[in-house]
Amino acid sequence: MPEDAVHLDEIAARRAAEALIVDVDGYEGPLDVLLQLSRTQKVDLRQISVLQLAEQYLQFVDEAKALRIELAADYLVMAAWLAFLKSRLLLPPDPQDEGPSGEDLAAHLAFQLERLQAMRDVAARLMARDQKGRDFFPRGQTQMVERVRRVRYTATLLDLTQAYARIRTRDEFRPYVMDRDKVMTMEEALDRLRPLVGFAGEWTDLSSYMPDGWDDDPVKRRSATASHFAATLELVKAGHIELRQGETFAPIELRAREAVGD
Amino acid sequence: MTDNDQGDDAPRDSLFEAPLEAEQERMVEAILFATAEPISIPELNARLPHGCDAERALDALRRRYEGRGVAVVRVGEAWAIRTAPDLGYLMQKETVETRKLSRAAIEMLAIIAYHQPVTRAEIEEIRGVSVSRGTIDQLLEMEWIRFGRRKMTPGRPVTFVVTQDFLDHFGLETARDLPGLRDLRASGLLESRPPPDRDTGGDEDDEGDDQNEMFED
Amino acid sequence: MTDNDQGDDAPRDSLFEAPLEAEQERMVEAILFATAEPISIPELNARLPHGCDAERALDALRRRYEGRGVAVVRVGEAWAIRTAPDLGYLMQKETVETRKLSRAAIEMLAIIAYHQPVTRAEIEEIRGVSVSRGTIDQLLEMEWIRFGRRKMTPGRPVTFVVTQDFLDHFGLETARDLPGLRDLRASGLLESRPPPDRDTGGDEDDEGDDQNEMFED
Repeated sequence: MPEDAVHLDEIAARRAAEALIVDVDGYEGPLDVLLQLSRTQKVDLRQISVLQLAEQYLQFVDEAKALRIELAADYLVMAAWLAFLKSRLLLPPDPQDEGPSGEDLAAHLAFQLERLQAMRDVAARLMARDQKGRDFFPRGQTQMVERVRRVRYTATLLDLTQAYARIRTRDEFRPYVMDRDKVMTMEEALDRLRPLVGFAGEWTDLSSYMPDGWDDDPVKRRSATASHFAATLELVKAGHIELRQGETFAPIELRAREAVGD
Repeated sequence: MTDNDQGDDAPRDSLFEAPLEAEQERMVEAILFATAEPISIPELNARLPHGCDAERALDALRRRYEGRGVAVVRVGEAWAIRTAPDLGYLMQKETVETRKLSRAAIEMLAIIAYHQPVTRAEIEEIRGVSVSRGTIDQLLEMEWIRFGRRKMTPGRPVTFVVTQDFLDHFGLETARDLPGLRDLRASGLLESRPPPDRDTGGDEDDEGDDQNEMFED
Repeated sequence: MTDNDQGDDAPRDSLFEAPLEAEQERMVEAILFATAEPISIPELNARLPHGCDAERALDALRRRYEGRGVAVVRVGEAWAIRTAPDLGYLMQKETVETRKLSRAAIEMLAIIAYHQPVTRAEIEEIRGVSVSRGTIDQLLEMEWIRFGRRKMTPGRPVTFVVTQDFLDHFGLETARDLPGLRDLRASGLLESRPPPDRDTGGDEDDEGDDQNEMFED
């Protein structure tokens, strides 16, 4: 029914007006209020009358005061600024004044309102998009990617040559020190061999006479080999044993020389 | 012994010869299916055998899945597989309750998305109110926004930009695909326009350049 | 959360007519992709619009994925999409950390490079310290050294030589190109030693032949 409709419209308008005033907390600051007020002009924001808007806002502040609603400082700052803008827009421009014209200020305010409205519009469009977890979905059964850490070693050619030069020159630059604990003298070897060779009835590899513990370290092994070999030569000279070697680098073998003595 | 040697040589060859294209497509398919996160092309190439071309394989894969129940989608500089949006109603069990964003947070998110890189002061200027720390924190925590590089303006303020997660969440290939972006730019509403009572120096241009860079097409 | 609810959310048509088979396949594909757990056929049917045949759709989907990078597989009484077994290796992400070779290793490597083919005992003799098994293994694993021919000396010890990988890494064509080798020799730092590889012949021959075959280059 048309009568009812009109009635409802009026109620809605009154409620909106009340809400506008009472529910200041519902606004996000003066710019938000201005944007709401601008809607009552029912024109494109680009054609908005800033002067009319300023008056609407000032009225809004007055009404809030009448209802003894405490307005935050920034609402009052905006009211003061709009009152200033209003006077600028109404009075003819002062040629002495170097500041921006009332039109410039009004244009900027209109721009701000249009921009804020545009941001609200796109925010709504953004939220209306298909959203992950609501409209489309990622993989449900994900597979862990196993992380394998691999260490890669590297060296430069310089490292290599320097290392080699270091090895080859090490002995030359080292002051001569006898490393007693790694050296076996011929006398020591003789003392070890003398009681042992008597049992060598058959050809036995010289290396089998090496003392325990001298085989691991190459320096010690070399020293022991050399001293034992020298000791066997001494024993040959003394006529206790004989030596033989099959060929170059073949094992050196020794045997007690009792048969000759007989 | 000899057979064995040949067997060892075979995989060696494949180190120098890239797998067939169809095989590369299979590999990209397997990698994308295994994760919920978008994967970048360099990352894909790093995981594929030497000599593969992830970009080409992706292209083939994307065409293969056209019109299917899942789709290969681009998310910023990365790629992911997502269910087709028209089938969302079948996934009630999978629906994730997202934290309700306040109106202020949604507005701020839109401002950051459309104006990025944007400073806190610029957000405040656009909204006409000061930005609450909690709102920024919430968006940062959701990983929908992050800090961008500092502006070359006095004070070198930090900026905010939207993230790959943001693009992923809203099904955007790039920030250029934001709804209505073109119109907003055409109408000049994304230009940084300081109030007329302030000095309008050269700073303005710099800011404009930053923005253009972000949305370069 | 009854079947009825789901039916209401589905497109209107589905209340009266089951979706086309291709569409059912898409649906099953999306559900299998997005579920966190494998899903059984009764469960699938419960989630699909009324009149769908999950078993048949699943069968079609399974055939569609044959030979692809992922496969529709049966897990007990349920179904899931899984990476194709032959592509499992792609699910590893290798991070490579580069470290300098230890001093012992670089020295040993240098000796092998300058003296190859060289036995372990010879390396020990030159370095003046015993060679640790670990260092040899490390160089072998890096494929910078390999076994060369056995020496024709008593015990027929194995020798070590450097590999093509070694030459590639150091940008050398042959080991002869090692810088400073001539300089070192000229300065008397590299005294030539009597070549010990004279054939010894004799009883070890049979065994030796076998081994030569093994280490043939």
